[in-house]
Amino acid sequence: MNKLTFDIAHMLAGSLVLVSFMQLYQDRLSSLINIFALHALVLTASVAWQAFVQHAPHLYITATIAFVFKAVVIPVALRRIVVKLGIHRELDNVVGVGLAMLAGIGLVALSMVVMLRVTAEADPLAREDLAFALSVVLLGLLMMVTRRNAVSQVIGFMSLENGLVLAATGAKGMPLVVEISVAFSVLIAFIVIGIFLFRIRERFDTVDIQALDRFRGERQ
Amino acid sequence: MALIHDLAFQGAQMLLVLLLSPLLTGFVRKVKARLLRRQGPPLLQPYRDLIRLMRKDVVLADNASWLFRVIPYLVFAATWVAASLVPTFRSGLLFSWTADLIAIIALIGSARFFLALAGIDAGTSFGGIGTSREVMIASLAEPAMLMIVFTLALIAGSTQLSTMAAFMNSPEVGLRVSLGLALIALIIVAIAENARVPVDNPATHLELTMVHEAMVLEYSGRHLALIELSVMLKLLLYMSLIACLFAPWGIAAATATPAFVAVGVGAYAAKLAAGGFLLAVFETSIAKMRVFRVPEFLGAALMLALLATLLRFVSGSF
Amino acid sequence: MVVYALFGVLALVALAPVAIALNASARATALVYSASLMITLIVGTAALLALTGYDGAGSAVTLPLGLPWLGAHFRIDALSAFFLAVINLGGAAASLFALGYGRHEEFPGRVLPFYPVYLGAMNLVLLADDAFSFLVSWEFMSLSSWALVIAHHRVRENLRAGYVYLLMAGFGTLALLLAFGLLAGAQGNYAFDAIRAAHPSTGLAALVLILVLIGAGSKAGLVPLHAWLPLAHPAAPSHISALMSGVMTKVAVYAFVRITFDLLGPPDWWWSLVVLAVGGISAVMGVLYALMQRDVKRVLAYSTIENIGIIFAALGLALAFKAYAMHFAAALALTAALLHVFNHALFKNLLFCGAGAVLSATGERDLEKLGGLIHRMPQTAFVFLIGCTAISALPPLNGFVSEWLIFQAILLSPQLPSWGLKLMVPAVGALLALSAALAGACFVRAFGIGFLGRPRSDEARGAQETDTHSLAAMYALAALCLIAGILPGLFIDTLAPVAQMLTQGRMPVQTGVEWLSIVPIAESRSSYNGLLVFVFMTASGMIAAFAIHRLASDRIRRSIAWGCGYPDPGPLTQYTADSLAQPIRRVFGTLVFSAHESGEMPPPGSTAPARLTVKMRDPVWDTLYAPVADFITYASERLNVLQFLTIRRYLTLVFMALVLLLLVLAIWP
Amino acid sequence: MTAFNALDAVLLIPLVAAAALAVLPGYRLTANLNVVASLATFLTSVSLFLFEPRSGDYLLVDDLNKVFIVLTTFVAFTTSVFSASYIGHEIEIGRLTPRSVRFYHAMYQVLMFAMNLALVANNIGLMWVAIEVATLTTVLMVGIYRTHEALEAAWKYFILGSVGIALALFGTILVYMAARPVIGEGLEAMVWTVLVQHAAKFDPALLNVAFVFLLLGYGTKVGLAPLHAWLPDAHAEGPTPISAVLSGLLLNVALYALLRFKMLLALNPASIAPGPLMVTMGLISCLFAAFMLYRRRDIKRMFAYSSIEHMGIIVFAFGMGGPLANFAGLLHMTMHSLTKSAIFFTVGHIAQVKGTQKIADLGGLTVTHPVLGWSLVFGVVAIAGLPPLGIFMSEFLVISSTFAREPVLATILVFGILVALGGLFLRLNGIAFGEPRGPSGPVHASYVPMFAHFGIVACAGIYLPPGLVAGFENVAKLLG
Repeated sequence: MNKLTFDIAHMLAGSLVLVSFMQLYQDRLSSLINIFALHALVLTASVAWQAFVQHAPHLYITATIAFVFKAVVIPVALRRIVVKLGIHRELDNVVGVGLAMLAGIGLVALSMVVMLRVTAEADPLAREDLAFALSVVLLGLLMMVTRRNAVSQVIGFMSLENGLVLAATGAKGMPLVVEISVAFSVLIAFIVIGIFLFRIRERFDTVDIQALDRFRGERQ
Repeated sequence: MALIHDLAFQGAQMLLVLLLSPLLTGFVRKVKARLLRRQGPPLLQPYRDLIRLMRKDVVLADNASWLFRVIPYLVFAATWVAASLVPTFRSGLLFSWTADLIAIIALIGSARFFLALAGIDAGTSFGGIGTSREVMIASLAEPAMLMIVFTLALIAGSTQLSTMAAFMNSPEVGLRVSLGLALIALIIVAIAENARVPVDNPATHLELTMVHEAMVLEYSGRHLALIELSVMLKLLLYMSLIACLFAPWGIAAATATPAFVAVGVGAYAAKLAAGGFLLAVFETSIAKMRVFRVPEFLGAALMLALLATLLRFVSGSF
Repeated sequence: MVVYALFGVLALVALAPVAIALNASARATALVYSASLMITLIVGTAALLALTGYDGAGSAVTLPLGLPWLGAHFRIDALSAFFLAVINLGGAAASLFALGYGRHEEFPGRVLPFYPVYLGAMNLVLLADDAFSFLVSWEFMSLSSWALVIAHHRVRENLRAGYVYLLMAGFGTLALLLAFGLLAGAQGNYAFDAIRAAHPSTGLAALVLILVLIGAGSKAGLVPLHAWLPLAHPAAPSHISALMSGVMTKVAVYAFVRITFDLLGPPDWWWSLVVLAVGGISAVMGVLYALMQRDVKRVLAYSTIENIGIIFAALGLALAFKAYAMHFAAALALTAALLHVFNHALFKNLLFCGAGAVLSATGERDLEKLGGLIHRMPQTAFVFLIGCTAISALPPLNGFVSEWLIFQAILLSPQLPSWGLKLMVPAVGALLALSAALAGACFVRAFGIGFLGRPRSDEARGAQETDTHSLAAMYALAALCLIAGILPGLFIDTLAPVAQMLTQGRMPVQTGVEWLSIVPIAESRSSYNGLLVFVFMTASGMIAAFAIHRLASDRIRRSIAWGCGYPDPGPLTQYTADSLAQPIRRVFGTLVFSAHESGEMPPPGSTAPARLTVKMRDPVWDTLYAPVADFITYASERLNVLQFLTIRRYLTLVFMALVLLLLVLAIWP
Repeated sequence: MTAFNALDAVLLIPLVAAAALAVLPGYRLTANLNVVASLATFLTSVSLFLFEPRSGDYLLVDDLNKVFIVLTTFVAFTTSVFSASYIGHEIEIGRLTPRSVRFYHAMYQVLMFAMNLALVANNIGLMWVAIEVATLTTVLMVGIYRTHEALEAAWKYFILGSVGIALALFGTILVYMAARPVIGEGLEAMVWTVLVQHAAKFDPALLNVAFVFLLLGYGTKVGLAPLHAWLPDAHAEGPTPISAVLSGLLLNVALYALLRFKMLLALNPASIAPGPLMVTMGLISCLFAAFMLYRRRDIKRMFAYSSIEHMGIIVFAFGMGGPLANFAGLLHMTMHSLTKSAIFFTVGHIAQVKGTQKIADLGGLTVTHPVLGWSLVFGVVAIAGLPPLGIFMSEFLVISSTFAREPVLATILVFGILVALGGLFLRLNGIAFGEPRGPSGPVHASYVPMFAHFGIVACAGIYLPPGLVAGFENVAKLLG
């Protein structure tokens, strides 16, 4: 294991966590979308680096998908939604940024603790990668939980998924990675379409999930 | 031969209690009257009353059912059977094993059960008042009585009256705390059961204060005579019971010679007289209670009897 | 033998589809009830034969049903044969009664299919010889009776009764299930033979006992698990009430006896303490409740609780004796208990049938609206009176015999060495004595207000005597009450194999005793002869009647009742059920039910009626059931918030769960 | 037909049928085709028992999944029969358009395909993909009525489902990571049969983390509290056949996945015991759902909560482990599938006849519609675990076998079951008995599937065929 390759992979994964943190403290939708594009870019770099390190050309496909789809198409689409709905300036944190950051730090610590218990047999690159991936996943989930707006929730979900891709590509020789990333892209497309033109817009005036609550079953 | 002999004694006992009971009632009345410085009716007045009543027409309430007409006979039969099974002057009655003390209590209970029904049958409120109070009194008196029976049965090792009387007569008994408690309880129960002052007043005819008389208010003629006779029998029964359990002196054994039997008869008469006298004295010296004081009075009996039983359970020496 | 019984059960169950197919026509009513009558009679007789000819082994069969690796075990031994006889006798009587009564049924379609199934299920409980078959039949019995309880489902109270019943039945079944779980162990040796062979440890056995007491006790109606019983028993059609009260509670007694005496191995002395206490309290509470009721069927239902209490008290005594290896005394107490089981089945069936006859004649169950029925329904009144006398434990009827035996057993108990029992037994004796006396009061009230006096409503005024089938059933039961009362020795001897099997002891043979007396221990100690008491009473009553009629007077005049000078008041001035119980309510009710009377007197000169209000609280319901119901309401209301969260909050739940689990991992050693 | 073909056919028939249904017009034709395809799949799956099929790197047939496959295809078949008449009525009253019905039928077969694939997959990745496809398909079907409530339910299902998907994937990746050092890189490290052989040597800590993610990911699909939120609404707002399929099948499929991973963990002695986690979640679900039953106003939502409760019991049973409890869990799962889907058939008929699924508007059903009313009573009796029906047997085994080992846990479970019994019957009283409410028109639907299920459930309560028992016992041993 080359020291440099390890360091670069480590650095890329670590910066993905960092970008996740950046996402956490964005309180405006438009800037959040920008940061997410950055998130996707870092992921692309990371995946590409893994493809290079592992000599796994199919991972380049994943990297391409991540770049084209997540760093370009989705942010553009989301920006259009946000502008169209006129909510690009809206603040939608449920808890304060400080609190969210604190929670995020806690989560990262948790994922480190959990992953460092993994015995030394596992290869260190993968281990570190996994800890970072877990952090990204947890931070994405935290984001989904602390945001009220559907767009930011989607972004949370996508960064969660970025964490998954990071983990999958970090797992050396894992089959089906490309398929999985495709499947997830489709999933996200569904969600975005759902918000954008499918039923949510058709039926609800705002994409704020609270508006949906009016139609929860059983409440007369 | 022995069977005929025993049968004769059993028959004698049955007749004796039947014939003696009005006399006892008459005696008590007489003593009471004398204590109040009245002349009082003659001793034989109860007999006359009964005969006169029997000859009279029965006047039935419009609503009285067939049960109302059957009940006097049932009550009389149950009381009589019970009374004839309590040893009076000679133990070892032929049919003494027919019913032990528990069964005798239950027979009296049967009589009361039917009498209480009779109180409701005519459909007046006075019968109801009697019944309702009677069942309340019974609901406390009966368990108290059963507890007394338990105590005595545990001391004597039997519920068979003959055996119990024989045991009580033996030197083994001695003075026991539990016996004393049981005696007091038994007296209280006997007073309540026989509708005597202070629980009830057999002489009253003020409807709101009476219990037993209210139940039988609608009875007349021969029915009333039977009821009255049953009441007298019951008084005799309780006196005999107390005598047989707590003063068993002089009761002739089953194998006794005629002389001993004669002594037994004499002793029995004396005991009845003493009992009647004491009852009369007690009744004249105390006032009738309010109805709702009665439960406390009877509750005391129940507690005493329960205490006696508990003592017996805990140790044989009490 | 057991195979025939199973065929009987099968035939009963097969009647259900027939009833459905016949679509509840009049023909179906006749067919179902007469077929049930025949089958129960046959099975009951067979069981009786099996009991009298019991050879110590019984007959068993294993069918490839139920739990696959276990099969369904069925067996008849002395105990189950006795209970089979009791249950089928009760079933036969109820079926005969229903041949007449069932014709008035408004919704036969909701009764006929379930009735034979219910009978079959009860039989099956007694036949079962492994835990699974037992519980299946047990709960199936509850289920079929539940369907019968809610037969008249449009009455809200019935639905509620059925609901409470089903819940309590489920509760009891689960308690029994846990008990069997303990007995069978983790390996699942569910066959009774295996359970018998494995001796559980003391602590385990104690837990089993408590669970069984809860499981069987809730079905039997022991206080404080009785709450469902007075609701459910009266709600069903009367012949079903008779079965539920008279028969199904006996199945519960069977379950208790089977497990504690047979399966659980040698008892500890303190078990009896629990059973005795519960039994004594049930006896007194049951009858006190009964005294406060107006609905005649509820009176009867509460009285069932009393009698079950008596039975359990006797069983407790038997356990105590058994624990100290006093085999003879244990046999006496057990025989007393089982005899009371039989007796109660007889008179409770009889009384419920009587109540049913009254209900179908007047449409009323409320005592305050009855009265004077003895004139319109003399025969029903007669048999009902016999039932009342029997249940009040009055000689010479059967109720007295079993209570007498119980008292005899109590008198043997000072020999018990343990101090706890020395204090408990007399206390329970006092409770039983109290309950016996109160039962007398209760049935004076039930019969007196219902049948005597003057009618309190037009319905009661227009009542008609009930039909011949119903009367035949009631007369048969009344006759049995009398026979069991005057020839108890016969029945005691029949019970000997059961006592032998469960206590390794037996009572002396009674059939050889002179004059057909019963002598439980020794003649010098105690004896009772119901036959002679009966003969003496009849003879002296007849002689008195004859003598007086011949020698004195036999004339009768009718006149208006003496009203103490007031002109003939209406029937409403009669004593009512409530007022009759008022002294007892004052004495006991203030303590037990926090009964509170408040009078409202109009001012002088006003013509407004005075009003007396009585408030009573049910202590058991208030302290035990209401809090549970409140807790469930509260908890469900609180948790219900979770139905209305936003998606984000649901995600938060997922997130929290994830973090929590990861934390667990992080601190996992 | 050779065995291998049978295995393929189980997957191919639904796939081909889905394609055909997507293009064919006319709801009668498509409905019938749907039935025929489901029947064919079912028959094929039965033939799996007759011929021992060969397992490959991607597909696998063993004792465990045979049980699941047959159950799934059977319920899918009966549901398709029910669905044929149900959907017809929905078109008549205009709740569905012919177009959406075509979509519905195609999706139905896609769902069948996905579930079958999840069950026969010999590859944890493939299994994951299949379960996700099944989830997405049902999302679309839940929202098919396009009412506010239906869309909301579908959306909720979609979002929560997606998160579940993601978590499950992470778990799957971790399992691969754990397996790779032992088995080596590549496909091999995701193949069940290989994983099981080497499970003892995997890194336990990694397996632990993996299991947590899998438990939450697939647990969301199973409907375990507190991950259950999508379940009641999805059941209540979707078409009733889908409610039946969801409760009867999809939950099972997710459970199947969970069981597979549990087996893996059980083989690795150094990893945490999966039992306690499953037991805890099972108990929480059971208790929580039991309390939730009390305040339900919608009949389908009520039975959805009852599904959560039963899933809790099943997970509890598997978590306890041991041959008896595992057997009980399998039996309970089978019986629950059959019973619950039959209840949904009944409820579907009821809702169509009465025009409402609000409990308050239903009443006296045994008077107006005796067959439906008593069927519902039967169903509730069965689902409440009363004898002599199938669920009683499994509850008997679960409780009696665990009480001796873990008295406190068993007591909690018993409490939950009792509370649930109370809740179910409280509502049943109002629906089936009392004064009749609502219209009393005739029922235009086939009772056959309902009766078939109830018949099986009734028989199973007192008699289980030895073949089935032997199969279950084998599987129970496998599950450890």
